[in-house]
Amino acid sequence: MLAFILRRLLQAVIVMVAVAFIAFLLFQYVGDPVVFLLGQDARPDQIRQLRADLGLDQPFFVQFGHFLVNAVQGEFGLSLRQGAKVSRLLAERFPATFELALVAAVLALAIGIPMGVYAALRRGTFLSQAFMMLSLLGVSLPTFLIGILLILVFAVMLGWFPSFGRGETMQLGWWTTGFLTRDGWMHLVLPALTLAIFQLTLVMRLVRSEMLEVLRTDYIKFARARGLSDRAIHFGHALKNTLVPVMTITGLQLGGLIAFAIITEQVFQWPGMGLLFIDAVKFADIPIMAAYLCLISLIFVVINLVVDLLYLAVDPRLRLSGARGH
Amino acid sequence: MKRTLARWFDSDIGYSFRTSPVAMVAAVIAFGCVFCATFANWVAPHNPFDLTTLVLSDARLPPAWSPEGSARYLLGTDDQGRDILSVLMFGARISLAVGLVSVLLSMVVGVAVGLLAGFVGGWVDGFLMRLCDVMLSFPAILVALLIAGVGRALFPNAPNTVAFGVLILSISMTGWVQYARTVRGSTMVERGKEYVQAARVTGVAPMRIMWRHVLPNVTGPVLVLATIQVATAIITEATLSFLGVGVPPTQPSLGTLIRVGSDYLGSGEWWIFFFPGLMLVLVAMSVNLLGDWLRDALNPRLQ
Amino acid sequence: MTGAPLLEVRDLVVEFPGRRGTVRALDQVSFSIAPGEILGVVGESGAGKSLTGASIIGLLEPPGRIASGQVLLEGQRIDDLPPARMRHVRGRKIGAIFQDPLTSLNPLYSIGRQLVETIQAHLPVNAAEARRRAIQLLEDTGIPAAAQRIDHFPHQFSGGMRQRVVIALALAAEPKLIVADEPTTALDVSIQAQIIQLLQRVCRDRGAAVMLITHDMGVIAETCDRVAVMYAGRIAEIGPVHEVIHQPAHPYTMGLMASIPDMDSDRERLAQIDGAMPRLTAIPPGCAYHPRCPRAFDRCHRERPELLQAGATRAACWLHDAHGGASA
Amino acid sequence: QTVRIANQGDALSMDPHSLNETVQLSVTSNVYEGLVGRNKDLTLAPALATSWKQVSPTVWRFELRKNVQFHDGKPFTADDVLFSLARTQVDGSDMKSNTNDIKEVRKVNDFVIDIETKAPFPILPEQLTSTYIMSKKWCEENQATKPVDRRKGIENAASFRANGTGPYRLRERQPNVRTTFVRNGNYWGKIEGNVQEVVFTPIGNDATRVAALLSGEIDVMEPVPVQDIDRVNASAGAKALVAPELRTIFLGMDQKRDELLYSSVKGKNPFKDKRVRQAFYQAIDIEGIKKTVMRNASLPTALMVGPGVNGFAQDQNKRLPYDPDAAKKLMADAGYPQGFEVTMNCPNDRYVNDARICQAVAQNLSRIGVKINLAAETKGTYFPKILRRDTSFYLLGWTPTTYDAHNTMNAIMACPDDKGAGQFNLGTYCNQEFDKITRAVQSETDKAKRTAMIRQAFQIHQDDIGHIPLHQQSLAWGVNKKVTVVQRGDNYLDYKWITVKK
Amino acid sequence: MSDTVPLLQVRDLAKTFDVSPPWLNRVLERKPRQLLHAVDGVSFDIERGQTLALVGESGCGKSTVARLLVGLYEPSRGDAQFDGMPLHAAYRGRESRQLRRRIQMIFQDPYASLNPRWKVEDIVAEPLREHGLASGDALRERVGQLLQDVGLSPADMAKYAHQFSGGQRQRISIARALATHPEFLVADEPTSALDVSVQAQVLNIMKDLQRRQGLTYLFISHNLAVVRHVSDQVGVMYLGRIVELAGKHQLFGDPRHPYTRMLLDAIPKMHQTGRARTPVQGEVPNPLNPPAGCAFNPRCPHANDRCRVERPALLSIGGVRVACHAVEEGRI
Ligand SMILES: Nc1ncnc2c1ncn2[C@@H]1O[C@H](COP(=O)(O)OP(=O)(O)OP(=O)(O)O)[C@@H](O)[C@H]1O
Ligand SMILES: Nc1ncnc2c1ncn2[C@@H]1O[C@H](COP(=O)(O)OP(=O)(O)OP(=O)(O)O)[C@@H](O)[C@H]1O
Ligand SMILES: [Mg+2]
Ligand SMILES: [Mg+2]
Repeated sequence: MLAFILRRLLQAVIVMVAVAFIAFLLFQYVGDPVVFLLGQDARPDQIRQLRADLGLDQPFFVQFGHFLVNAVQGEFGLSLRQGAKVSRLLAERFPATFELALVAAVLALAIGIPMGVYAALRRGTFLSQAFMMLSLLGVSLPTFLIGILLILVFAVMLGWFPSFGRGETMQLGWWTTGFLTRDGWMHLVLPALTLAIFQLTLVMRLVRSEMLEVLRTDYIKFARARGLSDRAIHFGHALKNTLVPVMTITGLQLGGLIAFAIITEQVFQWPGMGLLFIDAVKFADIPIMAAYLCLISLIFVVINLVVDLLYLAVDPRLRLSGARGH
Repeated sequence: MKRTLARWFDSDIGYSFRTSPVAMVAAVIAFGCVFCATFANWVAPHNPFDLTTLVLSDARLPPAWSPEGSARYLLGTDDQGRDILSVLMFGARISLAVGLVSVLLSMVVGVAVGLLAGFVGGWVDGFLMRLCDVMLSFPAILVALLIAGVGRALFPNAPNTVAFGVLILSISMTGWVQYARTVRGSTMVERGKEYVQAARVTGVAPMRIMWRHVLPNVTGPVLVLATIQVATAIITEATLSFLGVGVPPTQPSLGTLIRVGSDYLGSGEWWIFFFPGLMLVLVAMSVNLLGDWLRDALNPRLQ
Repeated sequence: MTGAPLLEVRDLVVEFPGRRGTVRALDQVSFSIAPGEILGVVGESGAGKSLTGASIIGLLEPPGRIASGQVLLEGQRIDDLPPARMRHVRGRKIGAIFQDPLTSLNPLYSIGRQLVETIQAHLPVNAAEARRRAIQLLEDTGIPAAAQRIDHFPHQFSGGMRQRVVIALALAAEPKLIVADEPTTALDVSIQAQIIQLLQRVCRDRGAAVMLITHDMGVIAETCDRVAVMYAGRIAEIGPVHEVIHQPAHPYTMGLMASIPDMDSDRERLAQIDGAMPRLTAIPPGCAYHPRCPRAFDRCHRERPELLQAGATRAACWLHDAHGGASA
Repeated sequence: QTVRIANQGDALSMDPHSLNETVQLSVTSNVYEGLVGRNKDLTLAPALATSWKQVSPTVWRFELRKNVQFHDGKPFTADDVLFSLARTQVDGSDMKSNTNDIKEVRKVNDFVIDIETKAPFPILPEQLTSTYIMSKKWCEENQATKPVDRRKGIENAASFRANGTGPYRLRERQPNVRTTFVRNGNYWGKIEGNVQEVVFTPIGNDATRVAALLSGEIDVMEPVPVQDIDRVNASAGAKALVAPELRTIFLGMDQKRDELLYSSVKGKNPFKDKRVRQAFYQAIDIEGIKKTVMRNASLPTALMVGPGVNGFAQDQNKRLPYDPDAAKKLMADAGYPQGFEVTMNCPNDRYVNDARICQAVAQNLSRIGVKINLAAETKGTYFPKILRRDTSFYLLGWTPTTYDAHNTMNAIMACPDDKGAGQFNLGTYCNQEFDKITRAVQSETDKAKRTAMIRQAFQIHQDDIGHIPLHQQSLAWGVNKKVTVVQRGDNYLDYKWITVKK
Repeated sequence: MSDTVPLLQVRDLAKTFDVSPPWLNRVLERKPRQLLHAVDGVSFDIERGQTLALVGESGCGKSTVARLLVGLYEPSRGDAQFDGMPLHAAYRGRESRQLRRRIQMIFQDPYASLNPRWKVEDIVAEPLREHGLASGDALRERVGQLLQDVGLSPADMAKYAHQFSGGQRQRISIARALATHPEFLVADEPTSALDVSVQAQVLNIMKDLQRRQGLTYLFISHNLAVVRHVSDQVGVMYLGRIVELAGKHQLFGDPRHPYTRMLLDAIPKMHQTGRARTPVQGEVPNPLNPPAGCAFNPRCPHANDRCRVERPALLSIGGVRVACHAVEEGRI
């Protein structure tokens, strides 16, 4: 088991280094920070000087080495545009995105799983058909469309919820939270909903199809043959087995939530990392983009690690044999 | 042709198709969209990509049935005076083309990688799957943004059409992973089957086995994935257009149209937004439905 | 066998509505099992053995359905029970064992949990008592150190052990009837005999009747009291095991018996039945076996034979029709 | 009273010297002040200097205001001015161009300074309006003596905190989320408005910003997308303030290369032919663009500067008539009866409806056979590209920061040289006579003579059709009806002039 | 017949699988490298036109032997001579194609061994195409002929595998195996997935073919009754080794090795209804951790101390080759 965790960690490190490399590689080619820093009226010698100062004249791998060493320390330099430490900018923005993604994830799971279970167990009923149709709509509607429509209806026409921003936040150390005020929650509703809808439908469809698979297995049939109650079969046996594969996929999806937040944040002016990233892309703010990418993959890796550990907790087959599952 | 069609209609899939009204409706819608898109040049009342035919003063006319509407423009016009109905067809053509081509591309790459990983195994498999992990940690939108950015930076002078290439590439970049994983899984299963061993005993070369034996047997899940991904790709393209890294504005896709339209949502010109949105949802939904149906139809356990 | 039958199946018809009309997978199957009796069911793959078992425990997979006929347990109809009531029959009155012990157990729960759960679903006992019983059951089925192994998970057992656990589970609520659907096919040759013996022993000890579905005539021969031979969804012959094996009355049974390689005699060629069992969608009129039957005559093409008394057994064959039989 | 303000973007830093950009300067102008300020009508107003005069052609003397305190209570003196002007010249400062012409700053006494320019420089006071004064002591105490230098990777207190002399002090700063200001009780001047607290929020998405205004979540916002002006005006609680901006939008053409980079014409450059440029000019239906694209929120122009800029002359502001037929003929005369194909570069998020203008232009030009390949892209990639002069046909907008025509002439219209002239003359329009006048205007101190020279230069440029001016776009601010603001033509928002009705 | 050289001579053939946990686990959990001796030194001969059957419990290495012989695995040790040439060198060398033509295999599962996407015609023709033995009309004709040989009709060519019953499918795979006119056929449990009635059909065909074409079989099964029916020689395998190798009549008439006896006892006797047989006692040992000495000793009623330490060699005793101390010592 230790070996299992270690191996996952090792893989995580490899993934991270690869991501860092890609990030670094890509940003070598996006825009030219020198032009941006010096403005348009730079003379060639100034440009050369700045290149030297920034270390942009060094061999590729030396640059990458520096990048890695700094990245490990969370150090991505200063934002080219904002002149502030990237790590601080991200740290400021992280709570907003995290809280948004968290609420969206909880929404997606808390609504998606029961809906999926229902749709699987009551296949063919009107309600489950309706769920399926809705879920289709959910995957067919682009997120930004949902966001715009929600604002139009609930903020402008009905005036129930605010249309932008995080509202009042409280400071807990370096963490700002909107969870402690009513205003914060009100502001969270529309963006979280927007972000959750797509994931929700995915979770629902996934749970449904996995559940249907599990319901066809021999051990469910055998459980029926033993005369267990439907409750015990569906929620004791089937659901737990369903959740094993669902876990992996939702894990991946949750990582995706953070990235999908780009669009939601854009629409709702949610002061999170996604908004920062989009701005950074517009202005070729390389350090921010690099740091964002690395952070995203770190989150992804962490989530995956957690999912793996959950696996260990849920599936006894992995616990003892440790190594490869079957 | 007629016979193969008849045979298809008679086959299991054909049967499950005939008995699924949802699939039929979806197919009709999808086919309608594809038809209008493909033959937009002939079907559409105007050619919105031909700037000479546009009349700026006709901009933002409401649909024909409203009082200010003009009969010339059934669904009204957009902010450049383009006929919405025509631009829908042309836009759908771009969206569909981007969707189809990018799915095709990711399919080819993904299937090749998946086959290789599944069939060869060992460190090749390990390496390719780690690669997939890396790709997975970049969500599609993100990669698309990056590639779009890089593409523009690398080829700043490329003609407009390169934007399509960039879009397609960026959507494919994340798309292939799913194929690779699915195909790898199926390949590992197929590889162990006795018919593959029989071919090996006969002395058939591994590549040939992969190509002739294994590949046809993993097409089912690939097909299902593909349909669903077409929808995803169309939506991704729309989202990218929304974020401002889509196709050129003179040749708008559905996504570009929606983004443009959303600017006018508040000012009462709802039709600029509504019809493209409806079309996008219709296309995505019908393709999704087809994919769902195909998944069930190809699942032997559900037959 | 005298006395009221424990299980009685009357004219059972199972249908699958399908694309080319409805498939009749079981056609007028009737038999009964007395308390404590072991009935073997043999027949070619696809003959409908498993379906019969599944209909009895009410676990036909949709869209399969019982189209007509009755299943009676201790004189009560159980085929039309509402699901909630049927649940109390399953496990409590009828236990089931499936072919593959590997997939019959939920991999995520310890066997103890699965046993306790089953016991508590049917018997009014507390958790401690249920666990005690569970350990007892495992011991009865020959699992060494049951008290320790009860908290192990299925994957920690070997195939034979798992099948023992499955048997323990089937017996957990002391059912009167066990439906065992190919309980040993997935197991090793040398374990097979152990499992069959175990099944035989525990059922005898507890007075449970068994419906044993298998391909293995040898197992049937040494275990069963009576045997039913199925062909294309119908019972071809049913009767005491010795008679069915040694004086089969139905040509199909004869062919079947003859095609089994014999340990004691040397033959260059095995007797074989030419052709294949018809698909359920294309069952010929009359006797389903007539296209392959060397002794078929006119009537076999036209009329479907009932089960007719043929010596000690009953066979669905016109050869045994007292009136107007053939000259054969 | 609290007023909530929303803008498309945020001030990127609170450091007044770190970025030469309207939003940042507008926001920081409420905290910091320059020597010279502006009145509501954009005329010069005394600020930290009470008076100034040219003591010699190259020397200006500024009398400084006494009894002024920075927000932290420290008194304001000549040392602060010397320090601040020097600070604009160091690495990391983006305001170098404003003080480039200064040769030396001398302290005469604590409240008098002399500024010597490298050459006669008549518009120095104008040039100094957005060069804000910081406290020398405060900067030293906070290690902020230089604007943050991105190369060193060290942050700077001045980016997040502010200590100026202005009417409002910075209370809280969350970049891109919210910045709050409170009224400065010790302000030396009068604060006309009644606002106690200002909450500034950036909202990037147009629709969201409008929605927030309409739902009453914000009081003032900028800009209102032109298509939403009517809706804002129609709403119960808000109205749109529309006024012409100083920015002029125009088209530029590559007139230097012998063959265009992106065109179907090979071996020659059609834009070198004035007839082609004129044909383009006359093919553009500027009124149509005004009506449909700009929804009337624009002012078609024939000049490269707009009203309010020194040098603008209304009688000179006459466009060539829109005349597609004449244009066609001109094209035919020039040898392109069938037109040709050319790529047009265009930003899509910089100016009001920029990409749409380009599309409309493309549409217009298609009437005379010119096929435009439109490359519309985000400003982040657009500007680097056209600044490399990697374009054949482009759209640009320009606001003379000094409110003086010379700025535009020098940056946009003069032939590029290595001293910074023609830096944004991306199509390299060159006319030696024009250049000569431009150089003369720079150091001409006589007002009337100077105006005449500008007029002459503009005439030359108009005759050459060096660029195709389109229009001045309008500023459109959305404000709650309870709020009155002063809308400056340069798009600055002064909190001190905001009044909120109870 | 017996004075000619046997077609196949297997000498000390062995196959070891490395089933160690990954390196990291080994290091952390201090687990040693684990080797699984699936086949551990097996020797036998098969004469032309004869059938050797291998029997034994699941996992004893029967299939591994088969796969070694058809070249799906490389042997870890030992080799086989096929018609005088060293088999594995040949598989690697230039004779490989030739060899693959002469040696073919019939698989256990008739459902998995035919590619579901291919028509029967293509399935049967594949070896012919691969070896360039026929093309065009000749190919079709040959395929038709092959199908006829196995009791199917040439009209079946256009069908897909799923349109056939299990027995018919197994015939198709036999037809495929026969396509190249092989001399040696390895049949790995060819009927264990089939019903008795269908099994009879398949076994009959195999026998007929052997008679007509002089085929040599290696027949693998765990069903002793079937083995008795088809084979000439029988090898009993236990945990990777052959424990007894004898002519069929000898083996069934007078089994020497205790394991063989146990297996024979375990066969249900059709003709003694209602009589319990004596099942083999004990569990199958873990092949990863085989018992020391004679692998069978934990289940053997005759085991003594020697059996627990010393591994018995396969010795000729009374015309039979047996690996058992007890037999050698005359205890049984
Ligand atoms: N869902 C279904 N739809 C249609 N036909 C079915 C379905 N399930 C089973 N059948 C048919 O019912 C028949 C009887 O199946 P059953 O499983 O009872 O056979 P069996 O005798 O148990 O065979 P085996 O020995 O292979 O287990 C089969 O021919 C099968 O084709
Ligand atoms: N590729 C492999 N890698 C690792 N171990 C293997 C491999 N193939 C077979 N084994 C192991 O080798 C041993 C012998 O396997 P083999 O398949 O030859 O047995 P068998 O006698 O054919 O059994 P069965 O009757 O179940 O087919 C088994 O313990 C098996 O687990
Ligand atoms: Mg069955
Ligand atoms: Mg095997």
